[in-house]
Amino acid sequence: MYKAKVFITLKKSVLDTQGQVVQRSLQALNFGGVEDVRVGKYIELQLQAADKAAAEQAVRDMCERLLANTVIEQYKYEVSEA
Amino acid sequence: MYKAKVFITLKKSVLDTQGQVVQRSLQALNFGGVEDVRVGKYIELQLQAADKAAAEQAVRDMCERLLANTVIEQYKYEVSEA
Amino acid sequence: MKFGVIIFPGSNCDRDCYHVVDQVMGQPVDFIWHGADSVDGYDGIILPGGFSYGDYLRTGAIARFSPVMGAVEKAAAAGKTVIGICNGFQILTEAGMLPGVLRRNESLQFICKFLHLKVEHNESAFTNACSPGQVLRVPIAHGEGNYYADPEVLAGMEENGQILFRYCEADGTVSAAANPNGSLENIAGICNREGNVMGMMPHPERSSEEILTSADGRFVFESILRHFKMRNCECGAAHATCKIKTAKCGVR
Amino acid sequence: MIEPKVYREMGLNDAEYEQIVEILGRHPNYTEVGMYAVMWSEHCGYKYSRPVLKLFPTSGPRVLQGPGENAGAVDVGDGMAVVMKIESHNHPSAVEPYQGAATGVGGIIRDIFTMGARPIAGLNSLRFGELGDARTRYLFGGVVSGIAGYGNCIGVPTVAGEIYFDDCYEGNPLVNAMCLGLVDSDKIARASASGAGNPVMYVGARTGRDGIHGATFASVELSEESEERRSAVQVGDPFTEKLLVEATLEALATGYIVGIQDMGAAGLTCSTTEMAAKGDSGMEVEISLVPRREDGMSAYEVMLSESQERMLLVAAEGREDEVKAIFDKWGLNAVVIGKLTDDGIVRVYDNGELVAEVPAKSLAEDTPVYCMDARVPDYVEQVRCLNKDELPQVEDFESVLELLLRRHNVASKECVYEQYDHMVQVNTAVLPGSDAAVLRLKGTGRGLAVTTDCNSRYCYLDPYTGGAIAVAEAARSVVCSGAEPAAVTDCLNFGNPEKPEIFWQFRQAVEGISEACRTFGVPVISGNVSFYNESHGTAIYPTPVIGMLGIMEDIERRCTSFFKKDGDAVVLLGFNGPGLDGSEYLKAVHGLVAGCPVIDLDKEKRLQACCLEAIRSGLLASAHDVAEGGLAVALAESCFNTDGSHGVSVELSSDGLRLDDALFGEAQSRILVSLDSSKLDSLIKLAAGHDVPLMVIGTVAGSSLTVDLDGSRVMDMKIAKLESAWRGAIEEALA
Ligand SMILES: Nc1ncnc2c1ncn2[C@@H]1O[C@H](COP(=O)(O)OP(=O)(O)O)[C@@H](O)[C@H]1O
Ligand SMILES: [Mg+2]
Repeated sequence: MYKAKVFITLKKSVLDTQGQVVQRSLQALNFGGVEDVRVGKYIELQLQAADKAAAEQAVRDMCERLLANTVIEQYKYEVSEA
Repeated sequence: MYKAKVFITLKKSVLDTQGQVVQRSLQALNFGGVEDVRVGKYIELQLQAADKAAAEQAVRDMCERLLANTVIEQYKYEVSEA
Repeated sequence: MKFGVIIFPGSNCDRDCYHVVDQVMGQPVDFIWHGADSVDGYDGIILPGGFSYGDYLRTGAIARFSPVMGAVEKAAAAGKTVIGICNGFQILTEAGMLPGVLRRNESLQFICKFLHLKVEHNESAFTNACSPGQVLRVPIAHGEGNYYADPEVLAGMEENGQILFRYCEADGTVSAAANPNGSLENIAGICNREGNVMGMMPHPERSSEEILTSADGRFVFESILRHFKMRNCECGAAHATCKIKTAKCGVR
Repeated sequence: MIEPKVYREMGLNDAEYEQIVEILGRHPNYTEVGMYAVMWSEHCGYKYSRPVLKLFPTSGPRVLQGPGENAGAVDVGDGMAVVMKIESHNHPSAVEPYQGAATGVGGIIRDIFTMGARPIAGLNSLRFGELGDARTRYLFGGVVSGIAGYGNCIGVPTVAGEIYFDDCYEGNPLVNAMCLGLVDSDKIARASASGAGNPVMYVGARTGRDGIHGATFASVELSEESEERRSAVQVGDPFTEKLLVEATLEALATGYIVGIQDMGAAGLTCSTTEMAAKGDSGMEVEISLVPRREDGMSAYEVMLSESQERMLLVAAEGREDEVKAIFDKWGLNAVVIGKLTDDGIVRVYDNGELVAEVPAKSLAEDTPVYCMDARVPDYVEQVRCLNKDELPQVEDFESVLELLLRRHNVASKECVYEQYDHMVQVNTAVLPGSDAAVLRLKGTGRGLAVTTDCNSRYCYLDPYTGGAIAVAEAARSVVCSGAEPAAVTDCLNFGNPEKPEIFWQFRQAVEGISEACRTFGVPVISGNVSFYNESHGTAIYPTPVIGMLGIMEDIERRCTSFFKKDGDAVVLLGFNGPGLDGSEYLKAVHGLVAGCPVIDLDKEKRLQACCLEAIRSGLLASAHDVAEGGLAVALAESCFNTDGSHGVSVELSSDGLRLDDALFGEAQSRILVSLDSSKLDSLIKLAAGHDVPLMVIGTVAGSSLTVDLDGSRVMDMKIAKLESAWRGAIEEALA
């Protein structure tokens, strides 16, 4: 059994409106030193796989096919034994 | 300058329909081994702080006050020097 | 012209589209369940608005894997007319049947209101009943209608006449002030290269009867019907050529 | 035997506990006490309000279902019925505004489709503190997006509502959600279960620990402690509910469903005992069969959980598979968890072990009922004396008008309703922004008008009159759109009824509402009571919100509040009089909440009859209820037409009133109308026939608002400037 953590963010070239709004709100709350906020998705999943490499391959496939829209999003993931 | 990664998920006791829908969809796409999907938010930010402890404190405050809705969400974070 | 309106779990404009095709346009229409594996026998397929699969993950991301979508792709390849409205548009972009993506509105809020659309050209299957540059009054109702496509993709779309509608002011001026959601180039509706698959965020079905404030949305449905009639017309003679090169359609 | 500390914490008193022991002939176990505690809470059992609610007139020729079911129903012709109800979700929204408001919408929609009706429109009535306060802005934003998030997704248009701001709501905002549905009159489903042996089915979302004690939570005052009872917060999932709507309506259409009840407050406890009680039945359920999403839940937790998007239904014996197949198709759980019996007892088993055994009626019907003391609050005498002669006269009426238009209670709510999908289902013939929303009834040529109304400041000054005015104003809004008032649903928001002063307010308001409903011939068909709206021991203003339905015979004759064309005559229809009492002007300019609002219901009735006839005979181009801000504000609002603004010039005479009263007073029973001047004679004749006074006060013209009062010009303002003040005020406050 493996546990995967997937991080999906907008590509750097795409404007992250939500991140900007969060940044402004944080500043308004007196968190002065905050710069460059980016808001994305965090997906945790458990999966069965033959080995770690297979698990990683599966997670990559999931990202490409469903979890991320690669026109505007990029993804990273971490897989560990669970 | 510090870099923080914040992971926000629904509390275990709160229904994560989004996670369930994604799980079913992955299964339908023949990712058979997938169990228990949870979908949350991932926030990356840069911040100025006196030291790492101060940065961590600031991030915790941000989570409590704005980033997470602690009535139904829980958060984790990682702070590193950037 | 026989229409099919697809019901995805969470669709909520399915009945509205059905109503307009049936009651306003007087055409035969059926609902098609998302689990169906065929759309044979339909000349026009409508992917209605709503929140398919609760808009989870991304709008349209999950619905696009519905069994019926394979059949819709085949129908599109065979030249059948496919119309995605609002969530339907989002599904079509996720499925790769239309270029680009629809991102969250710049305001991060859902917006429901009447606004104006400029018809870019009337040489498509979806606008041929309009006059060139006509301004339509049609409502939007979405949280994620902020159109984006990579620059090269966009350039190709412009070139091919694939941009059909842009948000504009009442007098037809396409301005930043008239852009409700941050859409690139004020884009509100587009079609594919072949000219038979269309997606638009505004709701023509909500503005096809006078009693609903505006009947301008009817121009879209009338165009579709007119195109269908032309294409199936025996005479074949005096048809003007379509700007979308590969399509066989023509307007008398 | 249960420790007093335990049952008291659940909200039962010693006498109530004794009563339970007597009913059962033994001590209840923990699960049973929990079940009694929720069912006997005010929220479910109406133990304080029930005797008072009897005052409402509830019958009429159109009424198909009065109070007592999930929602009321009225005949709207052509074999169709409209089902409607309003409900509060105040306390959950104070703790978690987004989810609180969202689940409020989800809950009221369930009440509607449980009746077999397709939900066709949502409304909401909201009250907050002033937007200057940061937490209020947070609550406001959360509530509005919660309503939008749920309503938009499920595809029920949110077509109307109201929003008020006052300090009295700062610690205890009000979130009242209303829903209407449409059903064939002979297909109304009911929450009554009969036929021993019929299977009991659980359908919809799985059960978790959320919302345990939601009902009792609604029956206590908000305090820091209650903020900690956060497990009471339920989380809504509109996607599941959308599937549930479709599956339920499909299942009901088979005719295989005998009875159906949503699981709202008090979850399984409420649905099992109420359905059994209504059908004179008993019921046996095995709760280990209940689909769950958390491990290790006790019987107590399963029975009390308020997880959302669930229903309980009783199918005809042998038809459970057909019913299940429909829910399967929509991807929803549907499980037989028990069956009906004929002994009137609800028995709950957990893995075969009997964990509760209670007579259904003892929980659902034989709730303890209390006749509470009522006492006139001390403040009343004080606030009612308003010595108008001591009020300083203002000089600059122009700035007063602009100030009033900017007041958040008066300003445009466009930035809110644009976040709500108000057009889905293609029926909205008059969009939000006019007095009442108008929906067409497809295929009939007729329409419905809907609105909610309540001026709680009037209710604070005089709950009786305030209650009556709320009904009058709702009816007036409906009439201004061209419809005839047909039915009321009410949401009674008050403080702690155990305080005699609050109970007095409550009873007075109900009496006032009842009298007005009787006068207008409009029955109350459903409603909801929300008590304990207090924070730090201070109650909100009494806020009995009236939701009203009107029926329009010819939808082509619908009317909006906006001036339509230059040259039209502007007429004030109705009864002028003093109206500074409780007015927005008095509060905004003089900082006072004082006086005695008055209404003459007979005059009001004549006015409404006259206006309705004028609209039906096609005389009027516009009609607008004169309310907060008085005539001056009504004039300005009528100018702000989204299809293109108009100007107006009027000449008024003060007729013995103070000048500020003539402009900004809120005397009741007045409607501002405009019409083609060629029709003026007919209107004058018609008004005379109804014995309703009328004043021709001016003309629609130009791009300014000009007012001459007693011969001298007191206002000359550009519409564009006024309109942007009015449209932008709330957004500015939020920025
Ligand atoms: N203020 C009221 N006016 C009229 N009817 C009311 C009022 N309060 C409650 N009712 C009626 O009492 C019944 C029970 O209401 P409620 O407990 O709110 O229902 P639910 O179980 O759906 O939450 C309903 O039929 C409702 O219409
Ligand atoms: Mg109910």
